[in-house]
Amino acid sequence: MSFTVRKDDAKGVVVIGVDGQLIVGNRHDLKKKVMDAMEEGERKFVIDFAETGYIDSSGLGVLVSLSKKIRETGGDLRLAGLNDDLRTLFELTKLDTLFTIMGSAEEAAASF
Amino acid sequence: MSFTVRKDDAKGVVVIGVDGQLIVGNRHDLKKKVMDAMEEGERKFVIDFAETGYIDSSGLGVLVSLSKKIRETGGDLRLAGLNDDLRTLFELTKLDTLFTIMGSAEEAAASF
Amino acid sequence: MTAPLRLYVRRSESAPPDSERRINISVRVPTDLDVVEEAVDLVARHCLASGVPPKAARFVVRVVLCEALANAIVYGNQLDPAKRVDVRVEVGEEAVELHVSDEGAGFDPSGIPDPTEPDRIELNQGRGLFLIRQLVDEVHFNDRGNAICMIMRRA
Amino acid sequence: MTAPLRLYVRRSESAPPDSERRINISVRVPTDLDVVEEAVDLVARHCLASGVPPKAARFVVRVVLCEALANAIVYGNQLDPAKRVDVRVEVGEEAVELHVSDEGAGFDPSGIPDPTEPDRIELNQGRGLFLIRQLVDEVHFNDRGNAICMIMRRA
Ligand SMILES: Nc1ncnc2c1ncn2[C@@H]1O[C@H](COP(=O)(O)OP(=O)(O)O)[C@@H](O)[C@H]1O
Ligand SMILES: Nc1ncnc2c1ncn2[C@@H]1O[C@H](COP(=O)(O)OP(=O)(O)O)[C@@H](O)[C@H]1O
Repeated sequence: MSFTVRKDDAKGVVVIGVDGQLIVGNRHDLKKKVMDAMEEGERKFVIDFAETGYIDSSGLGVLVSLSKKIRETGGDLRLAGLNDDLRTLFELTKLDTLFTIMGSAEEAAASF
Repeated sequence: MSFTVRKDDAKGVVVIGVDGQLIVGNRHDLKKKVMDAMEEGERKFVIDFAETGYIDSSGLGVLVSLSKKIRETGGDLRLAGLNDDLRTLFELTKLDTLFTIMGSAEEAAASF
Repeated sequence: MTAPLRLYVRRSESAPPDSERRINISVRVPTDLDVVEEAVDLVARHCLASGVPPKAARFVVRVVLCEALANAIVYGNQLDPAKRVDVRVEVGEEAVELHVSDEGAGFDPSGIPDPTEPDRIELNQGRGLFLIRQLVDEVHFNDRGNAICMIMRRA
Repeated sequence: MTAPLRLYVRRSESAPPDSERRINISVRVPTDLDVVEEAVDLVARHCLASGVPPKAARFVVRVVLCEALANAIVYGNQLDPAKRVDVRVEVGEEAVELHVSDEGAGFDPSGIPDPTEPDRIELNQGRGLFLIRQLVDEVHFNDRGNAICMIMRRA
């Protein structure tokens, strides 16, 4: 598992790609990456799941927690690149009502 | 598992290809195919293992038995297309001393 | 040589009764969150090898096993490296059963609240068993509550 | 967007002791020669899924399992469809063990002659156990002689 971080300089959006799984064993790595970026002043985040295999409940939990933290600083988190299986996880847990879920990471970044 | 039978009309050689495994569950099918051809007067046989996965001891046994029967009628059986793994089976059992083992089925057919 | 004449000889159709086709896979997993992903992938590969539909093996099996393993490691074995988690998969013609058992004291699964309720939706946790129940067809626990059985029926 | 900045986060290297990585696969096979090929392929796929090297899984595992299954079905269970053959595979870090047991009376494996002797080389049978012994690293039987264990060590 690895993360890809890229910054859209024009819009000031940080796009983080999750390559592999977002699960109990690595969710803290994602959290740290976002928190570090927030400390550096970033406010607009896209998490891109186009290269993600599966997410577990602790991965969902870390997204909920990050979303709250980002909103508290006046920022916003948008999710992108979810395939049908991954989208189902958000629907079953009703987290699709909590998150802004976009199509591709490009669309999500452009939407800010 | 299936067998491919082709006849070289010029040389009068019957080439039987074993597609899949030559094992306890199907060796009788090969035996029958060769015996039927012998009844029809065929004497020169090549068995081609180029498309064979593995052979078990009862498959080896049927080859020994066919080889004897073919020789008894004044014919000959040659083996072809053995990869390294299959060839090892003949070497371990010393059956490489009993059979004429050629390279490709074409070479084996042309050698008659 | 003339064109090949293809003759196909097939296995006779004396298939054994369905109930015979049972495959049992068991894996002993250390109490270590860092091996969850690898253990999940290993079991998913075996499910594929047993003929579990690829979509189910790739997604549902992996998610629910990941949940059950994480619970067994964290709540069951409480991260005690001297303890183990046992995973057992039974692949039958009609269903796939995933069994995960830990060496912990167990718990009462009936008391777990619904994480989709408005007052719980923003919590960071509490979605594991809920997801398992949503994704598989049947969930059972042993009396002690340290062994879960997740059943996926074939469509 | 600017060029992507790649940051790799790896699992920590707290790998569990080797002895923990044991996988156990068991398959119950009907007494029917027509299912040997399918059972062999199934077990070979599981060996691949457990990380047995592809060359070994594709060839040695298949040949020796085929031999052991055929013997269990024909000599052990004497083709009695009421009887079963149990195949169990234990995949460890250092070796793969293939166990095949039947419900027959067993036999004395020490009395099997060498099929490569000049006076036996033209026989149609008697090469099964010999091939098994040549292809795997260790062969054991239980006392009764109705269960064989074939061990392949990792190079
Ligand atoms: N194997 C287990 N042993 C003991 N308690 C467990 C086990 N699995 C689950 N639990 C209990 O059930 C609760 C709910 O688990 P779960 O739905 O997976 O959500 P989460 O793990 O996010 O808390 C856990 O907080 C724990 O108290
Ligand atoms: N599972 C078994 N139960 C009883 N007898 C067996 C079993 N396996 C092998 N044997 C005996 O060992 C002999 C040698 O077997 P093998 O070397 O496989 O050659 P083949 O099967 O060609 O005879 C068989 O003929 C049989 O008498």
